Amino acid sequence: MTHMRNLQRSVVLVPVAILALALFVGVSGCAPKEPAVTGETLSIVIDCEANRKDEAEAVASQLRNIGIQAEARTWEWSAMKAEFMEGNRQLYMTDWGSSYFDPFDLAIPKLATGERGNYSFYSNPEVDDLLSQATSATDDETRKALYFEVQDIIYKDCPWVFGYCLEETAAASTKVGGWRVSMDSRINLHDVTVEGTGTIKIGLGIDKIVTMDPGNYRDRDTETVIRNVFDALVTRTWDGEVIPEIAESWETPDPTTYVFKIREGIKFHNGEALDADDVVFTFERILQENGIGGQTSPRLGLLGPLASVVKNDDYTVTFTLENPFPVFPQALCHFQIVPKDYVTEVGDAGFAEKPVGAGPFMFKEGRLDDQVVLTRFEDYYGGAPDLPPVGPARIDTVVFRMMPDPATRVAALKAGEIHIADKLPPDMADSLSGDPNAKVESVPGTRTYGIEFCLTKPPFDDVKVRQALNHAIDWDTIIATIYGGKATRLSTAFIPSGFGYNHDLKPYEYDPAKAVELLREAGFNVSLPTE
Amino acid sequence: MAAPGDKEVLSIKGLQVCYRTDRGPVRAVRGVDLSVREGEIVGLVGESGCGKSATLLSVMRLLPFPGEIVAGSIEVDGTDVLALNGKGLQALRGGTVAMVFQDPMSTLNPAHQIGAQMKEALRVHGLPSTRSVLVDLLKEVGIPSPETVLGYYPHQLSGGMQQRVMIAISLSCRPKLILADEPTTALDVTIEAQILDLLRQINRDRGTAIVLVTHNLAVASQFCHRIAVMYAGQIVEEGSVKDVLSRPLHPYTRGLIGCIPRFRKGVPLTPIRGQVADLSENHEGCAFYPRCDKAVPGCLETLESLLDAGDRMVRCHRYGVPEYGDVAAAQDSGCS
Amino acid sequence: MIRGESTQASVRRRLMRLRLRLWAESAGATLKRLGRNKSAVAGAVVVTAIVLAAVLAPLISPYSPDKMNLNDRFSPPGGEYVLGADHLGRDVLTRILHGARVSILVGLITVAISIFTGGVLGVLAGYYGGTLDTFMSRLTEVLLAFPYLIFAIGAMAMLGPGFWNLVWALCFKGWVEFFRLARAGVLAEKTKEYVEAAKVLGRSDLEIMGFEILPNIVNPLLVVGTLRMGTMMVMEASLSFLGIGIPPRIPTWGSMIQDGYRFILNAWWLSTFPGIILVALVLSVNLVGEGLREVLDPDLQTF
Amino acid sequence: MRGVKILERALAALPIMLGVCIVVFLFMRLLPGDPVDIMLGEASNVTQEEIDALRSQFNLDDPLHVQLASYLMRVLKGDLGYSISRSSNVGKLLLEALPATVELALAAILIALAVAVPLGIITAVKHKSLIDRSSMACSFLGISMPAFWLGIVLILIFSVHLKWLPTSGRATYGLVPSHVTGFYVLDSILTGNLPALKDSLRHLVLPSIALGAAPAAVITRIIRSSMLETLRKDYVTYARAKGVAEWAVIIKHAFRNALIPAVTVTGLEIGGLLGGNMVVETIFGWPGMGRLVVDGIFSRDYSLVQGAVMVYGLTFVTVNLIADILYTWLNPKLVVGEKV
Repeated sequence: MTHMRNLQRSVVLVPVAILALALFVGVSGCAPKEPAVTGETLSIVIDCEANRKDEAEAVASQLRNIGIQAEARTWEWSAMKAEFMEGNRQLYMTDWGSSYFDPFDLAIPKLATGERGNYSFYSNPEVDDLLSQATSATDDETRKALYFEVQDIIYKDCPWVFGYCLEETAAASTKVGGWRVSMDSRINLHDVTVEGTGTIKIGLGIDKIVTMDPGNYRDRDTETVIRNVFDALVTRTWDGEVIPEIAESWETPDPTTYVFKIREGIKFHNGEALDADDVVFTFERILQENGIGGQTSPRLGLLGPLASVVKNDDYTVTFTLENPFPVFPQALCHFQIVPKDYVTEVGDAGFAEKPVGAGPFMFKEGRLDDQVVLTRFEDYYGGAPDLPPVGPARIDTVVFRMMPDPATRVAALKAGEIHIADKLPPDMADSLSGDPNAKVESVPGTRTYGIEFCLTKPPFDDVKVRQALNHAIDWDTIIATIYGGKATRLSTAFIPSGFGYNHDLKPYEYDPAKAVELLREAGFNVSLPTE
Repeated sequence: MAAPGDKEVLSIKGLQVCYRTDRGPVRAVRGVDLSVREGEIVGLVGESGCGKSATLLSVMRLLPFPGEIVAGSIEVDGTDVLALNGKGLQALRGGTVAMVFQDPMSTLNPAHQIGAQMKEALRVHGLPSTRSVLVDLLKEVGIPSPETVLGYYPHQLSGGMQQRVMIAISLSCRPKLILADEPTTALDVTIEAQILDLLRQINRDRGTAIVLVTHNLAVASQFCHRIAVMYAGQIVEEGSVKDVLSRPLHPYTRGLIGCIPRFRKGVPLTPIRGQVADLSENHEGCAFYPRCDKAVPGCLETLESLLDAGDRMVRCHRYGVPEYGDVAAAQDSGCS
Repeated sequence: MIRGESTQASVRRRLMRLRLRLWAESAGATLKRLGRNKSAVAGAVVVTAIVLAAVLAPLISPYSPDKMNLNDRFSPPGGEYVLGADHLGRDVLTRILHGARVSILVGLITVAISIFTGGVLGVLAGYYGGTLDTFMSRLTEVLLAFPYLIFAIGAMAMLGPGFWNLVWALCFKGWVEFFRLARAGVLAEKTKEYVEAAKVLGRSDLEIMGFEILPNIVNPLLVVGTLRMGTMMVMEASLSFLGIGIPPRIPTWGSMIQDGYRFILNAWWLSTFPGIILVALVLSVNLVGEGLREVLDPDLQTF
Repeated sequence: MRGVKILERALAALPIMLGVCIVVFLFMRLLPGDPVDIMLGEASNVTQEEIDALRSQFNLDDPLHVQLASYLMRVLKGDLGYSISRSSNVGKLLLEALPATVELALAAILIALAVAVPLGIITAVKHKSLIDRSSMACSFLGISMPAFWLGIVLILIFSVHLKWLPTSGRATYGLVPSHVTGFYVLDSILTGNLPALKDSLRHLVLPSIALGAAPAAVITRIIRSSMLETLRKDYVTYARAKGVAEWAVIIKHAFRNALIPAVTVTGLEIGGLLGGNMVVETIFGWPGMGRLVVDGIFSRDYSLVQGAVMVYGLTFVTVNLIADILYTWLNPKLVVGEKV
């Protein structure tokens, strides 16, 4: 009997095994196959991160329409980067942001030979030469001409499938006034009002900010918060023009020297007066190796060729560069001034715990991965005079909440828990379209999105294939649908918000016939869609 | 052994039990009549699965799901058991009637101390449960150093000791009737004798009636006043121990007796052929028919009711039929 | 001795034949008894329907699963698209049907691999004990003390995207549970009389493990396996949530739920329908499992 | 005697912790990608010297075994290292995130038990009834609903439409209790801050339901099945035969013994929850371990992930130890550490 039962038990295996086998055979027979490289068929795998999965799928679908075997793959960023830096991938979706509104930190790292961001291994001595000339040229017209020339060359070379520049999109309650989305994805709350309350709550689309110490971060998200507690020597208008903030004015006696005159009467949150010592200290702790709590500041590289910062008198400071660096004032927008005496007194760790700045809001309390609370600084000097309104902030409390999930941010905005939902994915704007209490706003962004070719290997070592792919993708439809129209087509890797963008250069047109023709010339078997 | 009184402690009439399983109804008990008098020890004998335990559990209304009593009546000490519910049932269980189960190892809760389990029974029936009461009870069932044992967990005792504890718990509320369901099956032979002695002693000292369910005729023969033999959910023969064992009337009883090993040389065992009847089937006639040596075609047609054979009963078509007279021959080769 | 051996061999052959016949008979009996369990039958019907739909997807679905019509995005259910269109204008019904293939396959294969690996290692460790057992047990404890998601994310980062890589990532730790179940089962069984008897009969360790012990411990493995199938499918959705999963062209229920949840405010159908079908499948698989359990081994603990 | 056994069992955890430590160390280094490169992000103008300097600053240029040895030494001294991605001490980060995670995990498991225990008992007692069937369906719903989906649906219903509960976060601004232990509920009780208590409890409800749904389902099923088993046991019948009231039979005799497998599973589930659930934490903006760890993996923050996994391993081992001790209480036959 027992034996019988044992057997009976093992019998379960049989139907399960049969079911499994049937399914496996049935499904593996029909499942989409890996693209096989055969004769003249062009097979492509497009790699992307999860946030561009839909776009990649749409692109692949369009390529399949003209007989290219295209597949999209989603990767974790670092794993993907490690792979394509080895030259193992074909086409990969990447993006790169510019903080300086200048090709200096966009075109150069992406296109100059051997640069950190040059994932396509593009190397054109002519372009390298033009770019290095543009970096050190002091005359804007010359730089512009040089950059135009670069754009013409890379337009023809197409090291990428040139993509688009995504708009910065955010949503806010209709009660919020004086608020605009800023181009560089920072939130400036100095001018903002909220109907019926003095407290504004902002849902940030991030996991955490790194620190409250302006010398110890490298990411934009952290700057979003820090920028409201600290002010810099200079700041930007909404159009990206550099104007004085803590500085009253500046002069450039020669291309490697900048002399800043500091506004008098500015106070830090602890009452300490801001003077040249604080400015010098701010930059020295960044320039100095192991200058912040035993670690070197991660911001060091952003200062470019800055050699020294010297105090002339209590309200004048001279910056000396090793070589000309025309975007230096742009760079200075991101270096917030810290109080020397206070930092020396409490130490770097203590400063990060209880930061004191000269910005419109004072740090009150908070946890960097939860919520950060700021209160109005009544003795604020008013901010940049060229950016009205001038004076103390108009609300008294700011709560930044870390809400990494976009759906939660939208829900919280609808529930009235937050007033501003930062970083709204463009395709989610529809979720708020019917809500009378919410408004969605966007401005051109500062990131360029494209699909880079691996230029060192066939088939993309052939410029015809690259041009064909640029013609084969219907970006306008993709932008209109997946990105809700909140993106701008780009003709090259340059962005319109940055310096030296050639508006007359028209992006590659969507022309499948042309693409097919070019691919046939390159020896590939493709065909126009039949429908 | 105490002499049985006249008053009926337990009276079962026409009991039918049915298990409604996924595979259709299983009629475990098919019309059992049984009566137990005060101070009497009755043995309920039969093979496994003949409905003995189901009968006992019915008395306590403890039939496990999906079993239910579909017909019949049960009276304990004059109370209609089937009409009881809630408090009344609780008072009956463990109060008027106590039960001793087959395997003490699995019947005592492994997670509670002996003392706690004893106390629980007393408390439920509103009796004092002081330490001294518990100790006295344990002493009565012959447990050495009862004070210590109270703090033990069941697994720290041997099987015999565990069974003694169970009997102590059964005794604790002074029941009129103890239902013992194969109380010695799980024990060694030497322990078996001790436990049976203990039960007999209780019967003698307290006059408690006992129903002993067993598949072991030898045990029944030593221990009981009266025996009822069950087959396929029915009592096929009933009578005093002496009568039934020395002069079995039903072929099945004779078969059972033939299966008892004996110490005399050269007497072969005579097993009953075939398999135990399937209780999920309906038997029009005698359920023992397929295994019976004496069967005639008529056995299959109708089921005989219990026939009165003097001071005993038997359920067989062929009882009283002339050819049936070879009983004595069969019995000569038996024990007596 | 050769004669003796050949006799033994022929006895074995005959035993094997007998065993096969008993297998076939008991398979019939098992299925018959299963057929009486109404909820198991209902579960089996649903599972079969879903599997059939998956296999026949290309024949019954109106569209191609990766055919997108960007202008029809977010078309609500009921119109041209029976269950609506998703955020890329693909037919949700079609994707559910095609998604069934990969989802079921992910569940089935990961569980099968996990059961096999865990089962074999568990039986070996339990049967032989000693250093092997100690090592394996310590290893599994270390693995258990490791959050599953970290494993899966790391494994996906190491292996890169792709269907099989996802399967490996999910199996990476999935086998541990089955190892423990199998080992515990063997430890309980190996002292029983029938194993002793088999040893006395001179049967090899392999035969004892395979034919004597395994049938007795396979049940809990299968029951937990049916439950884990659902877990694995949900796990795939969680990995999609973190941005690492199956290539986007291949539809899976998990990634459909994940893609759709962000649009739940304006297009609830994207994630709700695949969610419902996932629940239905897991429920039915478990109903069948539960039915099997009751038929085969009513004393078994399941969860 | 028992104390010695417990101590022995606790010591047996040491090799496991060492194993966890080594496995996670090697595991992280097997991942493609370079922490320094990730930290530098889109920085241009970076020279190789700068990268090398950073690498040596974080000891990433030593041979692997040297790194491992020095890491183990530092861990022994209680130093978990420096987090590259968060410019902070790992120990400090973990200490901040742990209370949030533990609070959420405990709330989730409480909710799970509050649902699972009565439901498991009822479904077993009313085996095959309507309530049994329907709660079984619910339990599968719990198992097969991805947490993020459940989370967002809960938010939409209870926060957006009904406006009963907050969408996310641990506390409303202004109602954060002053820091004592880091557990908001405990802190607000300790400081006698009733509004804060109410607020932090309100914030706990939705995430703990989203997190507790799956464990609730699993525990319901295990309790149901082990109850079904114990209800068939002789000692349960015997308890009834003693005249014990039905509810007492179920609770005192059946449930108590049915708890043993439930404790195993609950222990494993708690262990899992204490590791933090990245998905739920992301949806509900909950600043816990899960987000910390996953973010750490993505930024190849070796020290952070190593530290977090060590903490996770430690909690796992502790929970198992507690479960072990519970066993011996539930089943007097067992000696600590003797379970299979």
